[in-house]
Amino acid sequence: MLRRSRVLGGLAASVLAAFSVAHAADQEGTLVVALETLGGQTMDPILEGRAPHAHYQAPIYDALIGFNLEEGGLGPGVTERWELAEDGQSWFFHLQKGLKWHNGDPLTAHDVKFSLERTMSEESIASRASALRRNVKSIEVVDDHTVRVYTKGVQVHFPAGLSRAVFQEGQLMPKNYIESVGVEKFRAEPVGSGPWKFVESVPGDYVEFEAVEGPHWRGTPNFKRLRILLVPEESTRVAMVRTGEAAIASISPESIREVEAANLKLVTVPGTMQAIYQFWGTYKEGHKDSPLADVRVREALSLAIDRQQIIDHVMYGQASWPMPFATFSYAVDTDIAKWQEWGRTALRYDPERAKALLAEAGYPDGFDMKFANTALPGTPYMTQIGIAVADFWQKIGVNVDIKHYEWGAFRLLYRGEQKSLAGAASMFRTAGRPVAVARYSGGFQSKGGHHLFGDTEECNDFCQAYDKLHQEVVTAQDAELRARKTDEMLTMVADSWMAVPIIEGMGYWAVNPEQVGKFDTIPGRHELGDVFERMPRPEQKPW
Amino acid sequence: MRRLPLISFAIIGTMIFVAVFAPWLTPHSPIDQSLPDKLLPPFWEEGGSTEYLLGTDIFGRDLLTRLFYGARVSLIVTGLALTVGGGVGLVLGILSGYVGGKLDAFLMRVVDAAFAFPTILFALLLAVTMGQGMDTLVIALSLFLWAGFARVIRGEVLAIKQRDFVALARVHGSSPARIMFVHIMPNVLNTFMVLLTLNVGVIIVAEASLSFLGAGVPPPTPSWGLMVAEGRGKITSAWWLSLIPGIAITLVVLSFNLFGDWLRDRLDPKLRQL
Amino acid sequence: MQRYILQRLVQGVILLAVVTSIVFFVGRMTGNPVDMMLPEDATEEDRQDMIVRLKLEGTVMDQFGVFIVDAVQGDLGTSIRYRQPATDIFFSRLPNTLLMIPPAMILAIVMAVPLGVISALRRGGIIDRISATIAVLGISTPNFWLGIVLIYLFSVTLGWLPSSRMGGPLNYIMPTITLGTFLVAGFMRLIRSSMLETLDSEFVKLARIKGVSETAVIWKHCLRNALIPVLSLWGVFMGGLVTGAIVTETVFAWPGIGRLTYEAVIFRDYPLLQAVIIMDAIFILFINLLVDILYAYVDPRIRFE
Amino acid sequence: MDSAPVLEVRNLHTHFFLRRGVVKAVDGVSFALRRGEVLGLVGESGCGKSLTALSILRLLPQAAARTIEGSVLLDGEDLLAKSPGEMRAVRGQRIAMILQDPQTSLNPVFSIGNQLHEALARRPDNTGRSLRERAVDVLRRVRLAAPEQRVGQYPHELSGGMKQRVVGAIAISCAPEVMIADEPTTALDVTIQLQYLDLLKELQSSLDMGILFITHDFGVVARMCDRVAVMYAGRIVETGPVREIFDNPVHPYTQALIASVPKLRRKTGRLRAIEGQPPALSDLPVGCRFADRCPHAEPRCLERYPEAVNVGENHSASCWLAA
Repeated sequence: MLRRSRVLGGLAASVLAAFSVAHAADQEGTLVVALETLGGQTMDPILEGRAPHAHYQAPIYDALIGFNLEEGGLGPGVTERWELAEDGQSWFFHLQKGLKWHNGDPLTAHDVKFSLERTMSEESIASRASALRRNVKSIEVVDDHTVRVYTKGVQVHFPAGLSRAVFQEGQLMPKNYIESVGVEKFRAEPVGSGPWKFVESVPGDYVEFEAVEGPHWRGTPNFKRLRILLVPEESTRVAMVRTGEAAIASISPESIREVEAANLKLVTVPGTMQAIYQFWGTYKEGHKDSPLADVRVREALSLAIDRQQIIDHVMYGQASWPMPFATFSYAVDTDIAKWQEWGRTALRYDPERAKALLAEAGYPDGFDMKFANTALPGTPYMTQIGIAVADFWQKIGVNVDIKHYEWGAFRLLYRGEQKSLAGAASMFRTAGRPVAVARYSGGFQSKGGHHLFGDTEECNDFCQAYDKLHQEVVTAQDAELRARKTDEMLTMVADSWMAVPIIEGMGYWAVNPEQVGKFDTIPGRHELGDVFERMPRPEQKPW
Repeated sequence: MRRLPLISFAIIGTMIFVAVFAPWLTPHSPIDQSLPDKLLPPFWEEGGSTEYLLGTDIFGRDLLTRLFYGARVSLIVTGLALTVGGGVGLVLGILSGYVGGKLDAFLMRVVDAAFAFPTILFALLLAVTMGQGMDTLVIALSLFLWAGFARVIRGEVLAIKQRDFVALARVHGSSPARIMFVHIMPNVLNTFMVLLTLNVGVIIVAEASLSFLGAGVPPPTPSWGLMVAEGRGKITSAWWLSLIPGIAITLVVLSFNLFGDWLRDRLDPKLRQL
Repeated sequence: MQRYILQRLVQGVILLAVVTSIVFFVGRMTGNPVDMMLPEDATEEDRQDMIVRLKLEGTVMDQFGVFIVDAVQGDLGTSIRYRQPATDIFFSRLPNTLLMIPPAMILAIVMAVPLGVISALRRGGIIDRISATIAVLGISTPNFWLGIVLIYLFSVTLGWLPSSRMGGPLNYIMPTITLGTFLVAGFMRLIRSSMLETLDSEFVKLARIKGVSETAVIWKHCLRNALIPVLSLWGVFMGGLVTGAIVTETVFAWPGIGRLTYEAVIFRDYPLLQAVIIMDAIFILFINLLVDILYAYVDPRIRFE
Repeated sequence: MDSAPVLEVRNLHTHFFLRRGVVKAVDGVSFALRRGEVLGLVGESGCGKSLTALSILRLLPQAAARTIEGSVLLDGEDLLAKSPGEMRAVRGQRIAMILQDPQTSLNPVFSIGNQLHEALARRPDNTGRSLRERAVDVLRRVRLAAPEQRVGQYPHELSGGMKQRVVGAIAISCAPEVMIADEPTTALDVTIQLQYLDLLKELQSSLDMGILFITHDFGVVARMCDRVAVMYAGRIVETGPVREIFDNPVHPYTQALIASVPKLRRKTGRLRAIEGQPPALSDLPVGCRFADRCPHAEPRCLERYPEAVNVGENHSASCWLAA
């Protein structure tokens, strides 16, 4: 299906400009978008750690690496192409020529070096800043349009983190402007290079932008203005789209019926997340003999779940059948077709087999199990998936003790020794990212945040084998080797049934067709910060 | 004299009845799901069925069944919160009113503090600290209640303390504890009872607001407040989800209020300022 | 009087210290902003790095010490989420909430006073029944639900009112009703019952004997007495108002302090949470003090020692 | 003493219509009050004295109470026929009333001056004095010490006796023709009671009012009244000049009342209490209402109510014994 082999840096930037034929005279109206959160609502990229940046910072800031707009994942951005040096210890980034900041200054390699260094600086609280600090040795401006980043050791996935398809750290800030006016003024009157210029930001209320006049490589806006509103309550957001006070609003699957009944359009962004469940600390002393430590039991629990029912009824038909852990159709180094097939069969609904496996493992009458239900920010519907999953487990005779945790409270449970989670299952998710291995690191490496296979003090053979394999994947410079090792890694985790995908979720948007024309989203990127500029007015491209 | 509020008794009685006998009144489970049957309307609407008289929720669970079990949860939460919060308020109110002096001044400042501190935030903090649960909810709601009880009871005690029988008990050498809890307490029980009934509505609604903010009874356990909160997004496509439990709340609150008014008139016609 | 106010102010400061300490420690039990800033699969290394970055290192007691020293100097810290001084954020949002509360109060008074008085006068009459119904509906309808129903009715279906957010006078109508309803219900009940009480009193009889007009008897003699319990229970209403503000601001996307407080809890933005709660408490204590002074003015029997 | 009555009550019936039945609280009361006269209305509590007074003023306590028959003539005009507006002009200006408990009859939230103003403002005064001056003046007339200071004070700052003087001041502020005093001294200390009664007497003679003095205490009657009407269970059972009644009480109830007053006892050395309870006003007997408790009751007492008969000059009684 979407099988493709990706050659990084192979695509021409001009492809992206296909849409952009609009001129300043042709920009009119205001595009109003209602969101459930505006995060920290700061216009300084190094002060926003979380996903909302891709909504309200993306319009004015370009990222070093861009998107593959059709399929998702990475594509050219400010960097036309990028390549790993022969020795694997540094990366070259070749910038587009002729880019300008909103104040007219040219965008050059100096800005890129400045931006990366600012993102790595002490004052930066960008979420992956510490990873950058760990991985980057130095940054060199080769010429005005070439930057070379020396990494500590081989970092084959280094550029991915500089695309908004993955994280925020690649956002570019104007060196001269910041150095001449100072940080405070920059925060109040930010200057970027994106298709929208900053107008104002009213805390807790909205952020407003104005379209740049000339053509922009990301697409030239069709609307004159863009206003992003903070509307915390979903029912209110839906009402605003119905009345036309907003053109677009973020929703959860629960509102899909409401949206369709009101003759609004539902826009879904495929592959934004996987809802999963995982088993914590089963390797630990005291849990080694628990039912969940038995791989047959874990497989049985997966077979007990009727995923189609969850897709049809909990997600109102707007979700996909999952692939392996953290793997999406746009994943790199992955045999997509093979793993889609795997998903169809391995993740099937087979309660008979599930019961047989339980009996085989010595639990014909089920067992008691703790299940921590939680929803991560941005995906509130996870709670309902969790409730549905618990019910399926209950139906094959497992006595599920389900407890709900608000996300911040749940976060406490899995740091440190994970005492209260060990031996229990919980809901979790993986966000839609092209490089699966990055997510595997947090999940399964012994030094990872979840360390489901073993921790740094207690790492059994299986855990050690995984650590070794993981290291091979992230340092494999040869694409073919990397693909083979990635495949092995996926197999190892899939067969462990330790972290199991339930469904592949989407980004859900209610759209008023009279306020905005038909638009395409970027697979995997729930947020629309890189889509606004290509949204047509309703008369330009009716639904 | 007000007439006996028979309808109120009937509604309260029904609520208690369905709460106690929920498992025998319905063939459905309040928690087990039947996803393909989700969001069926009540039987009188097109597409409804008599199997699910009041329709089903987003997981295909029978709404009527959840209403029955929800009555149980709401009653338990309300009962416990009133017992704990009301009880603490009663004891502190009596202490404060009878002992007076510095203790009174101190306790009344604490009451002020309780009013100055947005209780719902404390409930939220508790819910995120301890995890959502009925225990958390009861503690939070008790914290919400005690100050109001303490303040009113204290006022009563101040008046009662002047009465002759208290002086007499003192002359007879009764211990302060005995005077407070044997002589004074029975005289404030009327007020206490009235406060209890009038606060039922307050608690049920507070529980709903906490559910809305994500700190109420954790799903899948049904509570009326949670049901209203969960159904709020579907007012136009599945009105029964929030309207039916909403009506149940209104009826019960109305009944408890009428009952409380009646009780108040019956117990003490002077006790109107509640 | 001055001594009384001074005494109350001193008590207020002590109270604030207690409330602040509770918030400080309870807040820190509920989670950590560091976790909210990091992706869900961040490593322990990333965490430690962020802890340093956010200046959250050290034990809770160390942090408390720093907090107290700064707070005494008027510095309540920098919001972790917004990276701005917490008090600045509070004061930038405060006007929005202050704009919402008076209309709700006025609504409550405009509706509750006449309805409460009339239903006391015509006990058992039609207006009494109607207002009793309003009162029960007001008490038993969760206000988030009321707000959403109003939006669907007046904005989506009828198209008369903007659905949410701040703006012109029309934007205030639904939030006012949503926030004011429980106040209306509470006030009305109180006024009705205390009106009944005063209507039975001898001084009302004497006023009538004097030949004072019925209007003056009710609106002057009775009402002034009937308002006393309303004032004395003010604190209870204030608490309800804060709760109501959180919910109303959420439903109507109103960038006020209720919503800010809620977000500070959810995000574990300790400095912001502390600042907001301290400021909330100062605000409420101040209002309560004002009300007590007003109370003394309305009821000459109250005198401060 | 022979002047035309300023207030005449004829055959007044005021009943409570309750769900459980009709309570005949005032059931055919007639009496006349002359200018400059003090008429005592005496009876046990609950006999309908106060309700008679309120019926005159048309200030019945609840919607359930209605005056269904009779007339109240003030200088020959029937008050019961007046409109509410006209009636209001009568209250305070032509008929004033003093209530029993001074502690509760003043509004706690208004100053003394303010409460006096309301009464004073209703009668125009052509001397050009301010309301405040007039208030001070009227307070002076009720012998309240430091009246200038009092007008600014609130009720809770005054003693019971002082408050009752203020109530008196309110009552006389419009120089009424009739004053109804409903047990005005019951709630006062004994020493203050006498002072207050003297004050009322003095005001009466200076203003030439007729006073309807409601009390249960024959001692006070002896001190205050010119004539007395004894009321029992909603009806007047005996009426006559005070001296006449004391010397020659005809009705056994009057006799019992007089006998129960310690200072007035003559014949017997013992204080006599009246045995039994008055009949329920919702379930009155056909015969004499006192028959149950009467030591001289005969069979006819139970069968028919005795008509009033004259037993002396201006002295009549409703008793078969007198007939």
